[in-house]
Amino acid sequence: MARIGVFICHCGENIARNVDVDRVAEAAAQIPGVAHAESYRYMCSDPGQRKIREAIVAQGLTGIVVAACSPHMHENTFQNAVEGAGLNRYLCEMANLREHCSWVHSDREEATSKALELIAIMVEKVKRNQPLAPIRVPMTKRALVIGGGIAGIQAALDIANAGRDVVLVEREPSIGGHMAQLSETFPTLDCSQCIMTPRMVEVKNHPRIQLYTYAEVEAVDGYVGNFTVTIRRRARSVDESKCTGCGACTQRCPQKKIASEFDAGMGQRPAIFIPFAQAVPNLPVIDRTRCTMFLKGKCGLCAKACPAGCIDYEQTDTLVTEEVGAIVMATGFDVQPPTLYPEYGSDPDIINGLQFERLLSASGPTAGEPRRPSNGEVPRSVVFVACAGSRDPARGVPYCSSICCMYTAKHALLYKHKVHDGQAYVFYMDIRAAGKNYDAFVHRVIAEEGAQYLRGRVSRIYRDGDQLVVRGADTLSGTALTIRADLVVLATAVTPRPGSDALAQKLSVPYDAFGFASEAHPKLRPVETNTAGVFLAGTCQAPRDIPDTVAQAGGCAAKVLALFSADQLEREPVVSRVNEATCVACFDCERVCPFHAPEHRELRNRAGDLLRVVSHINEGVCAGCGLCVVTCRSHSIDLAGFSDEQTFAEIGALAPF
Amino acid sequence: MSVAFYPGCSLHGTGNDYAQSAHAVCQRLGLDLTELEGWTCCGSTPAHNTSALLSVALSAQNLRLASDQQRDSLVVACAACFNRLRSARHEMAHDEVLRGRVEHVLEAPAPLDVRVDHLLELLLDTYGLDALAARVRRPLTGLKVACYYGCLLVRPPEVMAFDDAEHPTSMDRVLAACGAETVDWPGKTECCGANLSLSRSDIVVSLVDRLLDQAKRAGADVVAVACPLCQANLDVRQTDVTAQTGHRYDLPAVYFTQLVGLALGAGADELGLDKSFVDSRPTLAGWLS
Amino acid sequence: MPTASDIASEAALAFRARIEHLSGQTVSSCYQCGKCTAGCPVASEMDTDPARVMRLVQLGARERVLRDEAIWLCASCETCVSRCPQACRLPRVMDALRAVAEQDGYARDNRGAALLNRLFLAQIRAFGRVHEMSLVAGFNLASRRPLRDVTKGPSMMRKGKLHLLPQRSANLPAVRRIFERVQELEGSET
Amino acid sequence: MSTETLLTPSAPDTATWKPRLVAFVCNWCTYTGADLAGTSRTEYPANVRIVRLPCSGRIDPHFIIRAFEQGADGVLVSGCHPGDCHYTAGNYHARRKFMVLHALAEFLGIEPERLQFSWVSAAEGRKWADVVSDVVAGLLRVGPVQPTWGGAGELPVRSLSEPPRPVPEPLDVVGELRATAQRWLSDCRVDVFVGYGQGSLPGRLRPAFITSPDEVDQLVWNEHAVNNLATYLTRGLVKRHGRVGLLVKSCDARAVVGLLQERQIEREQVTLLGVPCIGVEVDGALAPKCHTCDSAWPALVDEVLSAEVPLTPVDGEGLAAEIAWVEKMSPAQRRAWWQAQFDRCLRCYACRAVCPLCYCSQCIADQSRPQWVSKSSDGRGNLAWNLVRAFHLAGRCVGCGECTRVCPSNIRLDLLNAKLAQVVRDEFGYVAGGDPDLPPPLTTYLLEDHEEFIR
Repeated sequence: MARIGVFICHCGENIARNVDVDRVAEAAAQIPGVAHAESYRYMCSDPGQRKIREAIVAQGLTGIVVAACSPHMHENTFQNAVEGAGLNRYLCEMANLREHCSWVHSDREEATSKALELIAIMVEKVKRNQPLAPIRVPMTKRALVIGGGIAGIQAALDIANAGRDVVLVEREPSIGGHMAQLSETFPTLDCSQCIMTPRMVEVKNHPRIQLYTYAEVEAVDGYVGNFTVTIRRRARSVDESKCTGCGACTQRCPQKKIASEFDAGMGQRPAIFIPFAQAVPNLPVIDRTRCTMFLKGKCGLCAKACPAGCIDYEQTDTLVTEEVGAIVMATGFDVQPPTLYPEYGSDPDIINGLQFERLLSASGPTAGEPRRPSNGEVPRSVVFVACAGSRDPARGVPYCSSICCMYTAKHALLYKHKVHDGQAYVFYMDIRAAGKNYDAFVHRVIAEEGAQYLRGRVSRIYRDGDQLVVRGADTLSGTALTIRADLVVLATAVTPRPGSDALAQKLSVPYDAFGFASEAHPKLRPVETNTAGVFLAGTCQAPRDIPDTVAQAGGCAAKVLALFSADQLEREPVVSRVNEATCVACFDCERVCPFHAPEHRELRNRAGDLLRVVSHINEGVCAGCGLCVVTCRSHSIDLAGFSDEQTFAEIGALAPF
Repeated sequence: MSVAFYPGCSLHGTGNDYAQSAHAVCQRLGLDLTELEGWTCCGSTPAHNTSALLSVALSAQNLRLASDQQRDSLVVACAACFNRLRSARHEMAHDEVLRGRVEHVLEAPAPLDVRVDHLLELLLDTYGLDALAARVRRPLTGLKVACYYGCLLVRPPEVMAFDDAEHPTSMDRVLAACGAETVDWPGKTECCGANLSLSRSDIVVSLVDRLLDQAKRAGADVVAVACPLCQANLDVRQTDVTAQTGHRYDLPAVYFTQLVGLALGAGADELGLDKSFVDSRPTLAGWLS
Repeated sequence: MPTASDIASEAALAFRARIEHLSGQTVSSCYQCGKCTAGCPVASEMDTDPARVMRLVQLGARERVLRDEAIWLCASCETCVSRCPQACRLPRVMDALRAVAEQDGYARDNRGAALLNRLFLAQIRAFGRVHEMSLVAGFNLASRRPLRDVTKGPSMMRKGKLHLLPQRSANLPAVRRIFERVQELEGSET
Repeated sequence: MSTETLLTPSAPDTATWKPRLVAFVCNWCTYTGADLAGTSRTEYPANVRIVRLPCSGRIDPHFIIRAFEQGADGVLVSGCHPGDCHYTAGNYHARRKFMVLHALAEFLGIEPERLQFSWVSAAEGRKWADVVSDVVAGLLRVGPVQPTWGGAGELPVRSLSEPPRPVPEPLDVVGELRATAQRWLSDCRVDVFVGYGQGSLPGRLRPAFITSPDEVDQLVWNEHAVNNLATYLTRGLVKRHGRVGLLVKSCDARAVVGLLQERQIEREQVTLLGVPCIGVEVDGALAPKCHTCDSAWPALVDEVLSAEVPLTPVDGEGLAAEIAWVEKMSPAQRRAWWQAQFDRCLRCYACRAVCPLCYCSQCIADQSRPQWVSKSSDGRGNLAWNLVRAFHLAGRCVGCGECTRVCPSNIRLDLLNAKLAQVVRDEFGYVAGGDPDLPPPLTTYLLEDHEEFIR
């Protein structure tokens, strides 16, 4: 016989103002099965929780309904309280009298009667709740990190240094990511490569890190603690075991005029190339789409040049399989090309911020001297345009790319440092400089370095002879103005790396309309995803700067290590279960499950003869969405915590209103 | 397809050389350009300045006439009228409330069965560039033309859906088919000041000054236009530009139809080349047989 | 100058709502990026640039914006519209401001665009079409600058570009009816 | 005679009547969105009761039916916007199910105002309030559920647009049929051959299970071979006998495809003998399904009997014409029409027994914890049963028409099935019984599936 306790919270005045809590408590006590009903000013407070615990013990309650705020607010609080009194935590339900009632209905009479019904509904549900126990599964204590930029490197090093093995997969021929491309970093003006390169080397030499470059994740199977990952190692056409990185092959290559990816098109590279001098691993790769040998079937100059004989035109992609227990997604970002706006046109002297980084970088194609792509001259006047694609719902992306204000200020400063008599103009909409010492940095650029900041957007850019005419506005003075510039640098929008959406699908991680991977909770679970065991580091989740990325990567490492710290995995028990007796093995559940949780289970008799094959939900994988439950025509599947019976009971309590 | 020509008030007045040359071109190409019977003013800027409903209703009235006269399309030469008529159609199609109000005013269903096309679209899409090139008698070889589209042909892009709003090429392609060399210049879609011509001619003068300067520096012999208001500003105001700024351009502003007509073999008088303030005939002498 | 209380007042909010309603544009979505001003061909002639006009409407600074010459200078070239990151059709806001200025009597003394609008529409009402010569003449007279462009008229006439007598559209009654019914409908709504 | 209606009517006092709206919402988006409406203090009508479920994919059509049974005036179903699903794809699957349910409800004459769908994200507190206000306003417009009895009796059960047609003379294939069955059994290619045998009543055939080559003379074939033999193709049959030989008409073969898709039978366990068919008889005339059948030859076979098939043009509109006829009625009329049909249901479950795709070992109609369908033959249980049956066959029914043929009460189950087949074809581009390798349409989705019916 059910003995349900109902605890009604006043939430100070928040509920009590519009709901007659005393009347509700009186009426709730009359609901069949309710053994105890009371109201209190703050149920979530210590004394409030104590009331619940005491009532459970004193009255021998079998289920609890806390009628208070949203379960998203305090379900955990009350489940803990219930557990403290020795009752299973899943025998506690919440009726949402605040967000769904008192805050949205001002008619006290209506709100009061609705409140009572909401309680009645939850009473009927909780009567049918079952005690549930957390699910335990074994795991592989080894992590996969996808992406070898600063986020992936940091996460891999943190995990490896804590004594766990890491597999690091990088798509490009070298790790380093965008940070290796940068000139200097704001606001301290550290040389980016100087602080990045040692980290890259550390990764390469770390005994606990297995590094795959020029490789991609092909498939992900399994579930938290037990992922099986298939990695495609693309053919470098170079035997890694023999190559010494001497570079003789790259010098002999007849194709020298290929736009360098590392230099963002500002420099050139051969068809066999080492992306940059400090590349890790320091190995060349043949770009088969541009190599004469692959296009025309003859050349072979690099093979002749190689003293170690390691050029291998026949090499093929290979697939390797790795078992891991956790995955860190750190696929990074891209910046849009500087050709988004037709009113800006496309002109060699209109470049984006990343291209300007390469022009400013000592390792760049101009050895750090800013030069105009059109004619190689040093620009005397540079216009920087912030928000060139960001915060533009009509034609760009609606979000703020977060890093542009700061790197544009840095660009203006570095330009002024290198071209003392040059003039830098910065068009901006708002200066978002919320990091440590950031605002002071921007102020320094404006006040001390003499960059002319103009508050407004640029409407049009066109070429006039040797120069570009930039028509913008300064809204602070309310003037439209025209600037003649030698170079225009657009702070184009930060977007996720192409293909990261496909990877997110493989990992069953949701992503937003722009392709940024979605975290489990924007405030409280910012590095977790809704797929257990998959974590997000860096800009694959949202645009952010280096310190934030490093911090988030560290957070990922901590989450991975925490996961690995237990002997076995523990999971929320809201999972589907199959009634094997009635399962007709159509396996529609398998077809619909986004997580591949349903498996085929063979039922055998004692002699070992196969009787039937039925569906079995792997509890370690099941995320508890209940899609299989609805799909199953024989209703042989049910969802713990949201069972058919519970839901029917809730509906049954609805009428009459 | 049955079309009716909507001239608009200007083509019966200051822009009659545009009308004249458009008719000459279409006659030579065998395109029917019968005027819409009983057409009325589209309302132009003053109407939409005053009431959005009035503006759409005045334009819709002409679409209604075309519909009643069983026309599939209304062909417009004046960029301003074109803009009003196409906008009216667009707005009625996309805003149900407005459509209802217009229907109330017109006391008739909204005439959405009639398309609105610009004369350039007629030449490009209906007639075709190859067919046009085949009819050219006197290729305009060597003539450098700055095509000026102005505002109302191309903007707003979502409504007009005419070419690329920032870098349109329709007129360039038509004139290139006639053998002319069109120049790339930054003024293509910059504003000439439009009807500020009457109330604030000083503004128009400075805008026209910049446009002429850009066209001249791009090496243009003539500026080609598709709007009587643009033509008037670029042509008539040149003396004011000189008076106000001291800059002297002597750059003829002609209708693109005048150039097409020329290539098709029409004479100066037939095309109304005598009617502009900056005489284009000396520049075009080589093609005037 | 509006005071803080003017800006926050109900009248200010009502003004903004009226302009938003008439223009069909969400004025409050403007975040003052200034791209409209940057591309505007006449911004340099305006005391209050287009972005700032939007700001004044956001604030509901009715007096100031309706008296501002800027609203009569917009050439409806739509350059701002095609480039606005918030897809706002600013010329519609300008139209709405002009209509309100006209209705509420702020344009009575305007000898520029407002005057031209009135004369232009009067011609449509009279003939169904616009007769350029009498429009120009009427405008010059009413704006008390009868000699403006005086040299251009005879020359235009010689070139056959101006007709002495206005044309009358066969559908003049239909046009008059449109004016009446618009007035009726809009009058019933205010 | 039942006096209950499709939707249980309230006995409302119209002056004080307040619509009752039940909302089934997902935990992550809409429930949180409703929380946000609260935190933002956005007022909306108090008529709504929220039932929280993890995902819109967990919202079972039965819940909706039950809510109406409990006296709800309207049901609102709401989940995450496409792309936002906490479980990545739950809402995409739900969208397909809701599409079918929406069409079914409309076909049954349930006013669209009563069953509404929306996507409300966690950030859309305002939208939640607006949706609820709007739906409640819609319910106020349509008013309380009205009793529908009276008037329905005048409506014919069948449209008269398609007059009965004569049954053609059957093709003479019996000899080859018996020889083939004999060969298969003698060669041990099959362990049992399922075909038609002479029934006890004249003009009636019964299924014949032949296990010995000597018995093949029991096999017959004529225009009375209307039964769908795929119904007997079960795991039990395979278990009892081993490999099965099955005689299939083109419609039967389509059902076999369904069984293969749903893994009720392995392809190598069954050998199909196709019989060319130019029409079978029901009630003395050509069976309705044959009017629109465009194939005498079954698509999925291992061997086929030879015969010269006369070309007969497919000129009937068949059920499409009747569906259009039903859809031309007003919603209230439609509801009354269906009501009159469902009222006659005896709950004999002959439809279930005869359907080749109703193969569950325990039907939910027989379950009692929870009780999915009221077991008594009253308006409530009858509605639920018929809805559930139709919904379960959506995207699966191959249109063999057997359910309707065996229904002792002449309920037009074929129309329900055909309507949903239309929806599945038009919306998902899928026709049941075609390609055994395709996933059934309600177990898959496309990102671009239509969702115009969702707010």
